Amino acid sequence: MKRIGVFICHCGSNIAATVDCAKVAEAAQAFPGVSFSSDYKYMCSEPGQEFIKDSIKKYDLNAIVVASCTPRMHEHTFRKTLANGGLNPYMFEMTNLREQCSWVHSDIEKATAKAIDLVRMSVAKVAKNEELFSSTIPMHKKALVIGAGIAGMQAALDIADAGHKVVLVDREPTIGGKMPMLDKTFPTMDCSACISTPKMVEVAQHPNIELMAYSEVVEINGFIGNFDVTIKTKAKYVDHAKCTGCGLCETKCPKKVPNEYDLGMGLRSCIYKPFAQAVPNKPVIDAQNCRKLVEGKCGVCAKVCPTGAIKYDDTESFTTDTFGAIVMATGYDLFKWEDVYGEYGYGKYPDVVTGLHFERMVNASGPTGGKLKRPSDGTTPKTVVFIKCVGSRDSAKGKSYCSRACCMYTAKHAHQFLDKTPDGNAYVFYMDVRTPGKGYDEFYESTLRDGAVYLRGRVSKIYQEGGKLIIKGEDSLIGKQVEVTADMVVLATAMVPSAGSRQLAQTVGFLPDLNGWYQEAHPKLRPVETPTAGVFLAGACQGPKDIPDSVAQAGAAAAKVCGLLSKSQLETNPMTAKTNTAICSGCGTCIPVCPYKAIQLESITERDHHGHRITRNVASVNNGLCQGCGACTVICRPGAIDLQGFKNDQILEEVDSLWM
Amino acid sequence: MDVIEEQQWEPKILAFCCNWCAYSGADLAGLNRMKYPENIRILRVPCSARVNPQFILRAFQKGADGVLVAGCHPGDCHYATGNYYTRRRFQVMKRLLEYSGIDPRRFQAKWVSGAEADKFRATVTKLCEDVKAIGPSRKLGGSK
Amino acid sequence: MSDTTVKMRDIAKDLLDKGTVHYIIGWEKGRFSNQSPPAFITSAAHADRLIWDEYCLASTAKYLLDDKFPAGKIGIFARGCDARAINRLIQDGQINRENIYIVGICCSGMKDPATGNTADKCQHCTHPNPIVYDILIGDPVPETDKPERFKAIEELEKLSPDEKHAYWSKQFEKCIRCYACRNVCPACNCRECFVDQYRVGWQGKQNNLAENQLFGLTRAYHIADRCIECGECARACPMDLPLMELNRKLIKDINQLFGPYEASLDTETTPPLAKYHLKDLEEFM
Amino acid sequence: MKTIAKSRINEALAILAKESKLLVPMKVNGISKYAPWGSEGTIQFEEVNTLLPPKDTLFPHTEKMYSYKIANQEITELNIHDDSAPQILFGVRPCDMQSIKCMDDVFLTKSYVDDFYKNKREKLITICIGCTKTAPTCFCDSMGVDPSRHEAADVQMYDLGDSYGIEAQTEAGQTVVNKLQELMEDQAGDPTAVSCTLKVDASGIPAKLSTMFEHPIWKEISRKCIGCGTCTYLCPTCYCFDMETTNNGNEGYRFRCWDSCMFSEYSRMAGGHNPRPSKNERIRNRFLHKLEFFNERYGKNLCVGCGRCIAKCPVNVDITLFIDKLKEVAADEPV
Repeated sequence: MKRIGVFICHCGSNIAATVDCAKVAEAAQAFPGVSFSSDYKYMCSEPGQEFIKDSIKKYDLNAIVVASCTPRMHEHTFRKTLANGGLNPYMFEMTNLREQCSWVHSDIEKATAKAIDLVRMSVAKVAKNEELFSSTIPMHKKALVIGAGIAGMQAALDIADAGHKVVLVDREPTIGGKMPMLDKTFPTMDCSACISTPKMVEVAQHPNIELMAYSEVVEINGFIGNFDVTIKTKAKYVDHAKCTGCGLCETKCPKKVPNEYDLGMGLRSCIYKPFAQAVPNKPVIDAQNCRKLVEGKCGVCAKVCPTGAIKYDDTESFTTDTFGAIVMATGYDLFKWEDVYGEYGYGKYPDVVTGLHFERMVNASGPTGGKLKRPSDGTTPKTVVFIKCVGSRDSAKGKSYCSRACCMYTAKHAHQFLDKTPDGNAYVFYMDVRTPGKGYDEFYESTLRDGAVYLRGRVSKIYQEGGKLIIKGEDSLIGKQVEVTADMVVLATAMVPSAGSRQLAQTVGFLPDLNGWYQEAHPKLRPVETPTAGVFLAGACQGPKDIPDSVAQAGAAAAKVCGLLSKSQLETNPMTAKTNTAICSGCGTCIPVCPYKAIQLESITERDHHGHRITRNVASVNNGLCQGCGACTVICRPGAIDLQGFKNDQILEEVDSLWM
Repeated sequence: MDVIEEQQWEPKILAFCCNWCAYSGADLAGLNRMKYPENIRILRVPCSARVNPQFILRAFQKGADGVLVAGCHPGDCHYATGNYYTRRRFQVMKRLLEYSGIDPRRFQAKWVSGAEADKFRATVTKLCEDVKAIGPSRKLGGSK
Repeated sequence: MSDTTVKMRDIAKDLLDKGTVHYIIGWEKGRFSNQSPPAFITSAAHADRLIWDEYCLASTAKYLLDDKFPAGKIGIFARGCDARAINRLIQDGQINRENIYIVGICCSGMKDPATGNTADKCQHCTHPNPIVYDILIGDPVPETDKPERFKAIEELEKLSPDEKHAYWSKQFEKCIRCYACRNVCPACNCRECFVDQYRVGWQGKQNNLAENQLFGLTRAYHIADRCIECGECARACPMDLPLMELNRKLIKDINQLFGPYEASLDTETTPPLAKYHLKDLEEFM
Repeated sequence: MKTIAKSRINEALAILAKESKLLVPMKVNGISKYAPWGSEGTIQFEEVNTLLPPKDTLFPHTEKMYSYKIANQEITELNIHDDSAPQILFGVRPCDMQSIKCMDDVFLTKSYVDDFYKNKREKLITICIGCTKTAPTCFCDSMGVDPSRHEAADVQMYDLGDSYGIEAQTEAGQTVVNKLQELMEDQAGDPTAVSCTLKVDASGIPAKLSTMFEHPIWKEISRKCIGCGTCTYLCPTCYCFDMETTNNGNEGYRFRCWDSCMFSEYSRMAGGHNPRPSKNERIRNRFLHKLEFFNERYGKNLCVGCGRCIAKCPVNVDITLFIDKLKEVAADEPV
């Protein structure tokens, strides 16, 4: 039997000016189950809390309702008061008389009547409250970082530096991601590889980091503190334990194929490292093209390898490990403009390239040795047109969002081009110039001073004529059609989530947003968390970002991970879903509804009414994963799965109490 | 209900508000001292997906004059996907209520973010006005 | 005796003789000529009790719930509606496909025992041929989408709120809460129905319009995206409540709101209320 | 015999309705039942028995028993509910008249008197009409009921073609008949004897059943039962009920309402144990109650042969087929 205490707070005059608190307390005295009811000036004050604790003893109360401000403010305070007063902190309900009654109404009589109703609801609910207890889950002090671009590397280094073990996984043969492909970074124009490759080495050499290149996460089970992860390492056909990275095999390999790292503009052998400073600095064999693996002939690399590291019978391998936290750092890809932009030629003009092609061309270690050459004939372009927002801010053909980095890298490209080509002409077609960032606008201004011509308008057509590209567009500032004859066109293509990131999100157990970017738990207050506890975001996987932002977010994610890993165990929120196995029929309808993959079918063995042993399935909720949203409770027709703290009978009582 | 009673009648409207958006939107309306009718009774739930359509049926059975379900905007759900289910459930439920003779204006589901104090105020004010215009609820299975 | 009856008996004998199944669920004659209730044949010697005629109205599938952990395979004669009911039970995790042997029967519809006209439940059948079976009797009957099955619902939708209220009040006043609708329904396969949970208090036990209607609407909502339109609920109702007018309303709306969907044509498709699409329609939010 | 011309029956009903609530067989809203005379619907004097039995006149589906008020956690008011008022049940069929006799046994005899029932029963006048035709499902004469009359009725009526023969059988009945004096004529008339087409041999069944509690026949006949309450709720004699409280803050009331032994929830105890866990036990209980237990306690069958359950069972569970089958099997012989 419940003995409920009701405490009506005046909150000075905040509540008392509009609600007759004494009258509410008097009305509450008559509610079923109420043993004690009183009003008080400030419930949250020290004496107010003492009053509750004293009343618990004096009137032998076992459930408490405090009617004061919003529970979002003081629910926690009063739960602690109950605990200090010897009650289970969950034998508590709070009525919001301030934000949702006194402050929004002015008629005292009506506000008081409403206050009485609201208190009645809380009393009706608390009468059905049950004691709830937190449990603890162990924390595996090891982090997994998926994706080893600049964000993933930074996060891994920060976590590792804090003294925690990290496994860093990347699906490419080398870590580093896209940053080492770039030539210079804006606005400082320092060499991109010069600042990213040392990080790669640092990662490789860090005692707390285990690097798993050429590997992919294939399965994740479990929950915060306890993620069981299966990682597949692809077949390399080279025993990296034996390989010294001497590179002899690469030079002797008879077959050359386009090099992905140079976007197909250069060639590589079939046993290869993506680029010279790759980490690990050891080759893998491209099984699709290797003659030995495809046709069974050749075997040159094995013959020349001084250490016998070539292993044609290598297979993919799987490792499993348990992690306390996961950082997603899967980065971005470039929008496939060739599929939709017919006005730019659907990719059929070789001299229409993307910004990344441009980066490789102007890079001294790139396919052209740093010389800008037209892909069509190798001549040096004199006039280059840059087009921004190709796929960005174009909801008709591309994406509705802004890709954030393009304004700056286009300015950088124009600057680089003009720097390398003193008599060159650079035209930039743009919609807006967005340069919010330290030193960014100054950089853009300097590009203008370099002579880049910015034309505000979209390009409507590109076509080829006599080895030249004709670019037709509009200069919307003067309201005239413009036509530029150029040698080369560079497109600032939109960033899109990297291939496979949606599937990976599903493996982890959360859903990306409409554009496929990983959704942060809250856009303002939890920008590096995901809806899945213990999984964090770093870099462009969350949305388009430049390098400084990616690095900053990686650091933030690492801080969150370190915070988690510094604990040896986690206390769970007891207000989670719970199955009544007597009622659960194991239909599993709740399973797909759970955003946290917290529900699984579990088989139980019991005796049926006739005494026969039967084994049947019931839904089982993982308290570590469940966040207490209650979506499952509604899909469950018989209410076999219910949300503690917001149970069906509690809510029904609240509803009923309004019409007594 | 006789004429005098009907004149004095004040509707009672139940609003299920999700803790993270609509409930905090209502709190913000309070912080801003916005005024709205006293007829609203807010019931806090963690997520709009916790609101079982049976609760709505129950409220109408007991005599609710109006019911509101308010949660985060799609895409903003604290629990990532809850309100997508809410959206499906209550579109179906609203049509069923209408089909069984409950004036559809009596039931609303709205997205109200934690920042949209004014949308909260406007929503409940409008619902209250609508319900007042329709008159006292005919309980589910009952008479007016 | 119809060809189908002969084949049914032969197949049943064969299955029971060979021990493929340890019993088989079909139909037999009742006391009156317009009754062909379900029958459970446990040995080949009794197979000749089986009958196929125009009064085999009752569903066979729901009986599978009585024997969720069978000692051997259960044989079952299944028409289109029974086959969908079987899928329903499989998808809801209640029975195991491996435990049943389905003898499909292509069905051209049953008669109402009282009037001799086509039974209501068969009039709007969209899947007379079983969609899942191990062996099939008869030639497939032509199938159509029967969009006219929503006609009655459209007519009701046109009524004013007061008229709708009056219509449904008149219906639910009759309800005696015998729960025949629930007990014949293959989508009602909970271990414990919400109406029986007095401690939670979903549903009052009084027989009055409010409680009856609460029950009717809740049940309709519970099976909203899982109803296979077998029409058993309306057939079983001793008070002739037009229950399919509730179920079809929900089916119609779900189809309209979330795209065409017919429940239990397979056992994998997630029912529409257990999933969502980011770009779902928002009628009023 | 005293008679009233069928053409003047409405005048008779008008007289009866003056002082009492008058219930007559009618089809209301598509359902035939006993409804207050004057309700919207069609009167059905010429038909067989109604779909809904008259049992709710004495034993309502939901019946408020007492209401209470609480203040300061104590009961301050307790009101026993009594809404009994004079009622006339007109045109009740012999089978249903027999069911009232059965319910009288339950609620008024063997040292237990149920006041709620008693108050209503004492104010009830029964006017029975003999059947002149039967439905295919009627088998009352196999259960010891004479389809043409019932001796327990206050007034017995006979359908004589153009008129109704009327005989008062009790004092209360005589008072009612007296009120109709001016409408009555004296006329020679012989009530037609009628006999049910459906026959079962119920002789010796109670004794045989008493040895058959563990007989495999139960499993066989119960298999097709779907466990709904149709048979019990349409049955004129099923009198099981549940008691519940409806709380509304500081006031509430206790009510009883029909319950069905066919529901699995019916026999489930607190804690989950169910002594009748499957339909096998539940069907057995129902049939044994109808044909054995009630006989042992009250000396008559609790089945009156009205045939409603046979007509409406969604899967044709048929008590007459069961009785036939019972004849075929030996008490200790497995089927």
